[in-house]
Amino acid sequence: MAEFLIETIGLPSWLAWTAVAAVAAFLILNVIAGGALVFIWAERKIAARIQDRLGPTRTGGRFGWLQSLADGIKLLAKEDLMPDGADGMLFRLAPYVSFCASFCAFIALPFAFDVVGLRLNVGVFFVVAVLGLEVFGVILAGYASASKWSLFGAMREAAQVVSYEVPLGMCVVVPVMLAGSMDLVTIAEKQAGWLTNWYIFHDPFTFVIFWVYYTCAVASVNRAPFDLAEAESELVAGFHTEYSGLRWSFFFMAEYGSMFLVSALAAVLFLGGWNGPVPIASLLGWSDGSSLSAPYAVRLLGCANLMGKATAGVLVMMWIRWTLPRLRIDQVMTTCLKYCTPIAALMFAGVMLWQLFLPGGLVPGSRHQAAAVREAWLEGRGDRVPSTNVPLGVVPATSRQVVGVSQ
Amino acid sequence: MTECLLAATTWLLPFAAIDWHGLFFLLFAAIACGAAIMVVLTDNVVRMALHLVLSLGATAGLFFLAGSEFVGAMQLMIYVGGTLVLLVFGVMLTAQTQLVSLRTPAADRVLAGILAAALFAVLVQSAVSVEAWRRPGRAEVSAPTATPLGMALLGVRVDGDAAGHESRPLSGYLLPFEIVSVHLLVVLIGAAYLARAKRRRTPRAVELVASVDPPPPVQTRSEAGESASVLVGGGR
Amino acid sequence: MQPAMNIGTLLSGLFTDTVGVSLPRFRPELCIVLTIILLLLCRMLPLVRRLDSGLVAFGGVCFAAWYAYVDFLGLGGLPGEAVLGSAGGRQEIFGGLLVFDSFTAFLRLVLTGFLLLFILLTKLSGIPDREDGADFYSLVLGSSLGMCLMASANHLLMVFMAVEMASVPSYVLAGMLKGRPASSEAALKYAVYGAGAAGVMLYGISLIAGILGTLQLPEVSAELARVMSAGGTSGSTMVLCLGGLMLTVGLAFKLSAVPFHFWCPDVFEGAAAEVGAFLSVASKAAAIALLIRVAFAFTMPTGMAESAVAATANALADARHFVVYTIGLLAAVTCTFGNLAAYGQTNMKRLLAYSTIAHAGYLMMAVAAAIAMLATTPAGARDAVTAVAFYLATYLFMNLGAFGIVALLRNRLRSEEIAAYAGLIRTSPGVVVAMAVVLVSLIGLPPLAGFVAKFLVFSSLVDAMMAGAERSLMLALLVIGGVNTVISLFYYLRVLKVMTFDPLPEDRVSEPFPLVSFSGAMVTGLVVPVVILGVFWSGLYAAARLAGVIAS
Amino acid sequence: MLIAVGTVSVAHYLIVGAILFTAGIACMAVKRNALGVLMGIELVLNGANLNFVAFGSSYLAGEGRASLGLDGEVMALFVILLAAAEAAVALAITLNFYNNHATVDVDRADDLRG
Repeated sequence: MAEFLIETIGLPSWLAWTAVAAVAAFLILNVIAGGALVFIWAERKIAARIQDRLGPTRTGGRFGWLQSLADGIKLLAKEDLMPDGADGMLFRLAPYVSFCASFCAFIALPFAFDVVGLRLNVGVFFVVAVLGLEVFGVILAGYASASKWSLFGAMREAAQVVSYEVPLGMCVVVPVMLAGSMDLVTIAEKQAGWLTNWYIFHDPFTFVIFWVYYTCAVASVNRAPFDLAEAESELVAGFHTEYSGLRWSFFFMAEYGSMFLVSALAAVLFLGGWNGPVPIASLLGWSDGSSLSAPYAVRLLGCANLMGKATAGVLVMMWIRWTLPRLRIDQVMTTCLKYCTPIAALMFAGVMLWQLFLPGGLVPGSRHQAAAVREAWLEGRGDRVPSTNVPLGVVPATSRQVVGVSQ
Repeated sequence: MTECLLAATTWLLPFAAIDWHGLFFLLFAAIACGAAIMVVLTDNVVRMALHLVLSLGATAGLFFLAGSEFVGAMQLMIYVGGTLVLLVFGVMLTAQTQLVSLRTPAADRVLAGILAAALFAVLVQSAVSVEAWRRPGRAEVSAPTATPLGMALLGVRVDGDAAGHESRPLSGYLLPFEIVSVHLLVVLIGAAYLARAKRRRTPRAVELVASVDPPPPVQTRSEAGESASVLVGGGR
Repeated sequence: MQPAMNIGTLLSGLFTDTVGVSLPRFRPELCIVLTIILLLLCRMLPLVRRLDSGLVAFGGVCFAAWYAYVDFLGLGGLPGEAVLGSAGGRQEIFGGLLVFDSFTAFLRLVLTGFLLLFILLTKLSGIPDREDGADFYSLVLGSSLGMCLMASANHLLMVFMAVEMASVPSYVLAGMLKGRPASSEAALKYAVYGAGAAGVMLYGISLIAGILGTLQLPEVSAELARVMSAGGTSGSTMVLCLGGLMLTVGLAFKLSAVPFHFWCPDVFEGAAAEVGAFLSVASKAAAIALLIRVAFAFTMPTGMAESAVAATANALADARHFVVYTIGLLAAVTCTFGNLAAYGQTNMKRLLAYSTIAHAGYLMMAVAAAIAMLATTPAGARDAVTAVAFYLATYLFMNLGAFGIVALLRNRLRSEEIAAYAGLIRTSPGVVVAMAVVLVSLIGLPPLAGFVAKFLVFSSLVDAMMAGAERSLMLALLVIGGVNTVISLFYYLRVLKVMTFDPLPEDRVSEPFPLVSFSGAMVTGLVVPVVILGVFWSGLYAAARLAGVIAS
Repeated sequence: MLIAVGTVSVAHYLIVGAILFTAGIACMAVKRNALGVLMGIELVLNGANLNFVAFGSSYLAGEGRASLGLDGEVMALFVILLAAAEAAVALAITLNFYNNHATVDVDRADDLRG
């Protein structure tokens, strides 16, 4: 897009980059905020149906479509309270920390080929790492509220998130190993084709590890049954007990943003990313197999694909939330340390052995192997061209030269 | 028309040739340094932790800018997301009202400030005095990938041309990669041992030695701020 | 490098190198690693849970010591003169990260031998029991693993990593008695100061690595020579000096050399006496070995053509001067301070802590002498390294003996104060004799092992003086060393005086400590070598000479 | 003061590293809270890490300059790991100290003195 602006319209490159950045930021922000609106409504409806009620019915027609919007207006108008003993700066800062972490992680998330804010060669780890920072918002909120409920909630959260990062990291490494790259775009590309190319169906171990990943993901975004940090029956509302109004809604948006993010990550890592179960685009001849030449329609289709998968993931989380009882903190830790981590480790070893002895899989197909990718790197010194969708922060030399020319 | 537009924007905005790399470097460096200094100046330990998070997060940004994306991501994941959460956890476990803000005596601060300024002056002087380090970077580099790093950790070096000297084979890092896991295991055992609450049923012989045990701890400290910090003046 | 870049060939090359060359040279360490894992497995599996962890650890270390011994024997004619090539059968393993040579082998032998005795001692004195034996021994073994790496580090990454691996478990060991305030305070001080020193050292390493462009220790001398002969701009010299000094801070901390010694007495007093023994013997031996490795890397040309050696050696003259003076001054100050401060001590562990500091000073004198003679008289340098190696071996028995007696007496007297030892000769004369032997050997009086060790150190100083290397500094060190030996006489003898001449306190609650018991046998086993090595020292000397080959 | 195009050099990184290092040392010196001292240590290690990354960076490497290449990155990586281990132990020790003394004030660690 930036090239388009520079070459066709003739904008100076810095302006083009800024424009692209602004558009990308705007889009991501909309995904989070708009997504949150939709998801909150969906959650209410789902909860109601599971509990055999109707849920919102009045605002905006029969299904209460506009309920979330009305809630949002209410929150905006609500008085913003701060407890007396609170640490003012930290109290105000905490929601933004949470929200920013969730938002930043979206930067590296590919929605389709080339539809990615920042293509990093360590995208997987970037997303997981930045998502892990969200916990700081919670901790700060818990501490700054000067309320024991908040503090308890925050401490539980800290313990839980740090623990669950271990099995989560192990699960994430498996697709990385299969694809031979930590680049999310590459990982998703490797799963192009039919349904069977998705990593979840790569072998039995990946199938198991997908569910481990999903469990850990639910835990790491603090959703029920792992929502110890805000267990309302014990801790009032946990870390956000003292928050109200817009600040509270920032926490809420961060939560829904993270839910969407881990689901989208699951989709990219295990469920084929933006590739549908049937390679429609290549069957119809819209793209000749290489993603670069695909028209924008294909990318749009990819976006829809990925969003659909991610939304399905979020809906399952809601389903779980309203079906399962909450775990105790010791059960949460047991799940992590005694079940998830060993299972993830075993499955990791299993996938490794599978790759070693059955590299083509049971069904011979055109699977990419990590070794092949590395070999390509060794021979060609880099199997990919420097990313064209260059980020703002990390400007490789190519674009630095562009900048230099425009001087 | 586009020419006019271009000319107009260039005229309106004199920083047209803005250097994003330099700008982001400045931004991250400012955050890293500012937050680091705030860590020193703040008395409240929770705010110190926040500033530390900012500082180390910005350092991760600097790693990204230097092309070490993997190290940057690891810094975010392990350091900021793991180590610092642990530290904050410790802060909260010990966060009693009188311990949150332990003020340092002013004399210590002044002394430490002078020493730190001197140290900083020496370090900066040495950093800028080496001519080779002041030269700007190469313009032409390939996009970074984590492959050579991964191969190096496996014990195979594939990046021979980067280091410049070919006199001897570069070392692979298989051994430290493996041995550090043993270290982490041992350390984990040690930390778990110390954190385990279980009191022993029978005291060991060594625990009956009374002579070195001090009187029971005092809960409050009213005379806070009298004695010099143990690291500045009280080192014995 | 470009052709045949194929994963298969690369990996198979790695496999041959690692399995065929490196791992056989790494067997003692591997044994230690396996023992750690075995200790934890034993605790986990219900069938073997009753197995005593001390036994497991002892068995594992037996294997490690055996392999260390075999490796050492494999170096060449042990009793007689070595038939090694130059540089002590030097062999770089794991792609140049570690180095295996006679010095490594000797240090490993010392460390594993120490571990064997140490595990026996801890079983007898009852520091770890069934509840936390596995914790204790895995920490000890993990720390020892780091020390073995310190002795064989050949890469600045390994230098830092080995120091961390040796230190971090020791912090926990210092706080092993977790219910006791003094112990947790000791651990806190050790951890805080240690981590700080490690951080400063890392910064120094980064500066050095940055200016030299390498992390490999053997390359350091060549690069240093290049930098210095290229005019040595003031900037790069300044960075090198800064980096060197910061690196010294880290090493000096591990050695408890004087400006960075303050942790030592506190930690020794707060921690259990057994842990004190571990820190004072094993940690010190490894630290000295690392000092020798690092200091040699900066001053001695390694692995170059014969023609380049002389030129490099000349170019490094300034660096050598700097290193010798730094180490020499540190040694002098450390030695004097340690001996003077030991005077006022009333606690036996504190006294031994200051004695440890003082002995680090003697050891560093020998290192300074070795480096001073490196370029001019390799034979003298070899003698100096031999002195260090010999000193370390005898120090093992002397200091482990002293700390062991303190630990075993503590179990009976319920105290570690010197005053509590009053009149001990009346109830348990055997142990007083043992203590006397150990302390006199620590002073360095004939006919005990300590005398031979100290004599070798001083003679290497004389050698250096004769060879005209840093003559004035060596003379000063010799004088300081002599004076210090005299000073140390008094405080060691004061302990003996309390034990023998002071009256038995009325309220003494203690059973006697006869030498005919397991504990007594342990003490005897530690003390007898001190006597024997004082008389029949030629075997150990030959072994130490083999270790000293690295300097020639 | 804007840095002009492509002029970020190793020295810039070194200066930032020096600031982190100095701040860390100062933090270790003045803080009375044991956790504050630990934070100082983290800053020191990060200062060093910044140096390593700068020395190893291919972006910053100029012609004819000794560069650490990949070694710098690997070093930084291991330092992060080791720092995590160290922090875990230091934290456990601090909490143990707190259990025994009911304070994290390092000035109160004065029972042992000779």
